[in-house]
Amino acid sequence: MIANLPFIAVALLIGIALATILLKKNMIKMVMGLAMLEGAVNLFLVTLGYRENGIAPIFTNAPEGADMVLPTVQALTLTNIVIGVATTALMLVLVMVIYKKYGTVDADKMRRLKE
Amino acid sequence: MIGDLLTGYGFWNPLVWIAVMVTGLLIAWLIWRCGESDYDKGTEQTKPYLSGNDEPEKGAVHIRGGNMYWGFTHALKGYYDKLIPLHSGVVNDYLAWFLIGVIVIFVVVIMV
Amino acid sequence: MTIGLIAKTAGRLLVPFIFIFGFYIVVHGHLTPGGGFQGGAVIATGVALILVCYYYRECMEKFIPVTKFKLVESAGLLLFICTALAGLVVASGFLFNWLNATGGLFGNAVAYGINPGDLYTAGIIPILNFAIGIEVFGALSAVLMFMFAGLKEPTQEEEDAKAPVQNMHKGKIGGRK
Amino acid sequence: MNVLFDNLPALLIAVPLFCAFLLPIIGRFLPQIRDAWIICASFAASLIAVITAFTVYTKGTIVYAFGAAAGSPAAPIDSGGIPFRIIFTIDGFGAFMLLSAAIVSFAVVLYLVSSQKERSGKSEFYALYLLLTAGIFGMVSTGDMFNFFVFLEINSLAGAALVSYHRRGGIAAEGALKYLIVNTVGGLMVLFSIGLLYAQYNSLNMAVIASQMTLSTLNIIALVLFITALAMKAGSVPFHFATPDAYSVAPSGITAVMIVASQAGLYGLFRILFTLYGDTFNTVTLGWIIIVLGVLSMVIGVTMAIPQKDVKRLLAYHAVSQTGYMLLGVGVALAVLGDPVAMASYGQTAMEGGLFHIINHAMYKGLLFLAVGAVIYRTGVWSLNKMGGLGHNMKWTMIFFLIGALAIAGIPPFNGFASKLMIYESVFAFNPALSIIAMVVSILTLASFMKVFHSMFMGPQLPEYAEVKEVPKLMIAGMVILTIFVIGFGLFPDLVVNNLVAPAGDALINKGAYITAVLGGGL
Repeated sequence: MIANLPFIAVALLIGIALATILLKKNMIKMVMGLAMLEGAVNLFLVTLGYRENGIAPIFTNAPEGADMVLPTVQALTLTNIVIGVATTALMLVLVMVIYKKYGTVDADKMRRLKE
Repeated sequence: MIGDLLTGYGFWNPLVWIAVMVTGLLIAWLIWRCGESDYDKGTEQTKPYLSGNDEPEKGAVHIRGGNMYWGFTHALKGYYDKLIPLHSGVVNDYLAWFLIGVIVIFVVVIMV
Repeated sequence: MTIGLIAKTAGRLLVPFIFIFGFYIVVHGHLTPGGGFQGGAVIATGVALILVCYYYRECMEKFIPVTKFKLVESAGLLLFICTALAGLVVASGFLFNWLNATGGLFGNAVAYGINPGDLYTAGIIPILNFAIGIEVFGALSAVLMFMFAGLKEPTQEEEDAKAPVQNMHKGKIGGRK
Repeated sequence: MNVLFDNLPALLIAVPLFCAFLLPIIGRFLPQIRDAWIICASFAASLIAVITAFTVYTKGTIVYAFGAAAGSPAAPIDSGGIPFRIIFTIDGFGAFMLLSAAIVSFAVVLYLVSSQKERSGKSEFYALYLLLTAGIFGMVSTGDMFNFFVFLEINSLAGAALVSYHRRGGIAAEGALKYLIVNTVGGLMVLFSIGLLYAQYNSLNMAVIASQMTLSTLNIIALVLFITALAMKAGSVPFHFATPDAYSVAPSGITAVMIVASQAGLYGLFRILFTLYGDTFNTVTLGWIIIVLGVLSMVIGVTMAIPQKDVKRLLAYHAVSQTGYMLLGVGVALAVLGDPVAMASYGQTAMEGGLFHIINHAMYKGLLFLAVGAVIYRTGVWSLNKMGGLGHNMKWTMIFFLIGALAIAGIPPFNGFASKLMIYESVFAFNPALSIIAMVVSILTLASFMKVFHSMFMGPQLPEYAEVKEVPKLMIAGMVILTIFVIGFGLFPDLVVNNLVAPAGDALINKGAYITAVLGGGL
């Protein structure tokens, strides 16, 4: 049960994030929802690498025969964080441009492209 | 032979097709050549005849893009009235369609 | 209304420490948790601190203009890709660790067992960390500066014109919007 | 020299990246050589891609491990046989996609250099363009799941940034934001599924996962997320909504490359369906899901295109509609994957038709976008209601547009006809109703392009466009390259199908060959 807690947290986070993305009309809040979704996926990846009584996977700190947590997923998470920074920055800049031109960040009013 | 594309039922050869088309055009041109020319430039013949009315300005006779296929969209009005509002331009709706797609495909894969 | 003198001075004082901490994280990237991205992000927070303490206009005049950051970013990326391509030229493999355990630059062999770690190991990995650190520092700073450029802030003339009024109602005229 | 040939897959990514990173510095200190630099860079990238594809076609699948000497296997000797290295696996299908991306990206660069001459911020624009190219190349050649995700995100980010480059009163930013949000959610779902696969197989290597794939609930969830997210990237109905928004506001040359970028999503979809999952699942169900997506895309795409008034939006809906043909062809092949008799009699043809349509679509839709972009470049008008009589002044553009329009409508002897014929005939054997729908959609496409051609180029010369001139020579050159391929593929479809498309189809169908190429029979 206790080992499954992170996965429950991942499910909750994904649910909250999707609800934010689907229900919030404020674009800034939607970007927040996306960042939350990214966090949920990151948590999921890190949890996959957890091993019982594992130590941090640092070569010069490793005693003989000790279990390590998986470093691959941590690398994946780090990469995803970097990508997430770029995505979030670009989205915020686009929202800023739209706010300057349209005077609104509301998704319902941001629809000059439709049909 | 070069150009033979087998499609499972027969074949398609664009080179043969072009040869046939060129021959056909050549024959048509020969037949046209045999005719008698009665078209004289610079006479009344060349002017457009619109039931005796004056010819309108050049820019006014062009049919603009928005006027074409009016009948088609009008005939399918019920379909278009449902379809066009779906493309609402609201991002939340786009993502809602994504979620609906995930759920529907998941149900289909599980059920079948 | 500008940011007060105390905040400005404190910001200026803190920035070198933030830079040094970020640099530490970059340098020790191959030994301890951290690395290029994290260190570069820490250094960029120093830039963010300056941006918060001063106006964007002042930053452009007194510190580095934003175009320089773009060059910094480009330089970091070039260092990365050149190191990777050097592996191809020297040892016939893209991103090949051709400096590892050769005795050259960062070329000491890694010792087995528990040890505090030697900074001068791991071949091209510290170089790549440096490259990423430079790149992230430049890119994040440029992003922050462009975002601050979009803020509405008073020009120098408005500032001067408002100055006498400001003295009359101290702290009542709105801050930055 | 040998070093270069040994490291072709690495250069595929390294050269565009290196040139892109050097661009801001060149733009700052030597702005006069920037245009020459970008043309050379794009030519080098395309040349490497073509050489790589040629090597794959002649010598078989390339497996390239990063961070090791060239030619090393995916599994290091001291790893106990676990292939943890990041690898590129380029087989027939990847080489096929590389070819199409290489041709389009080089033709578009010639066009862009001329059409962007008066614009500002060119260094970053071209740097992003090269990044987008690198993203496409990476997506179609990687053999590692996580690498695929990274290139997918590079693709989406660079694409969105390029879409928003010319602001046009904010609507470009709006289109880019929608495109980016939708693609970010899709990308995160792909990463989530990759996590699900990694949790079970402890590997990110596609071949390892493919060799151990079983029918478990987690795999089904991952598969569903993969299908929806990558179909969204490819712009299939009902996930297509952001596609027309982004395509209609992007600079015209960029839209032509965005077509290839979305097809890289299609590549991922087919790769995952055939190679990763293959016959593990009930392929009939999966095939029908793809077929239904394809038919919906065809019908809704073309019916939405007919009433459009913005010419680029109209073309964007046609892109959605044409994606449907590819999904239909490959979906039929997937549905009969488990039936060798049906596979031999029509499944193979359906697969080849669908794949042939991918490269054809990249060529003629790229050509159409470039021609329409040329008209917009000279007139500054997007609405079909305001255009007319441009054929008098822009004869070359008119000819190129006509060729593209005939090709997309499936009129012989252009390339669209060849691939559509293969799809019609093979799908007719599978299910006649689907084939008839495909033909009706083709007729509607022709009708829609009649409208565009008439309202743009036909009619008397309008007074407001009396001063309009033909576009510069470099823009024409970009269109000429694509036209050569449209006509060439149309005239010699058998050579293309036998030499380029058939190996791609075989690579998809033959899952075992992919696994053997990477793992060498081990594991």
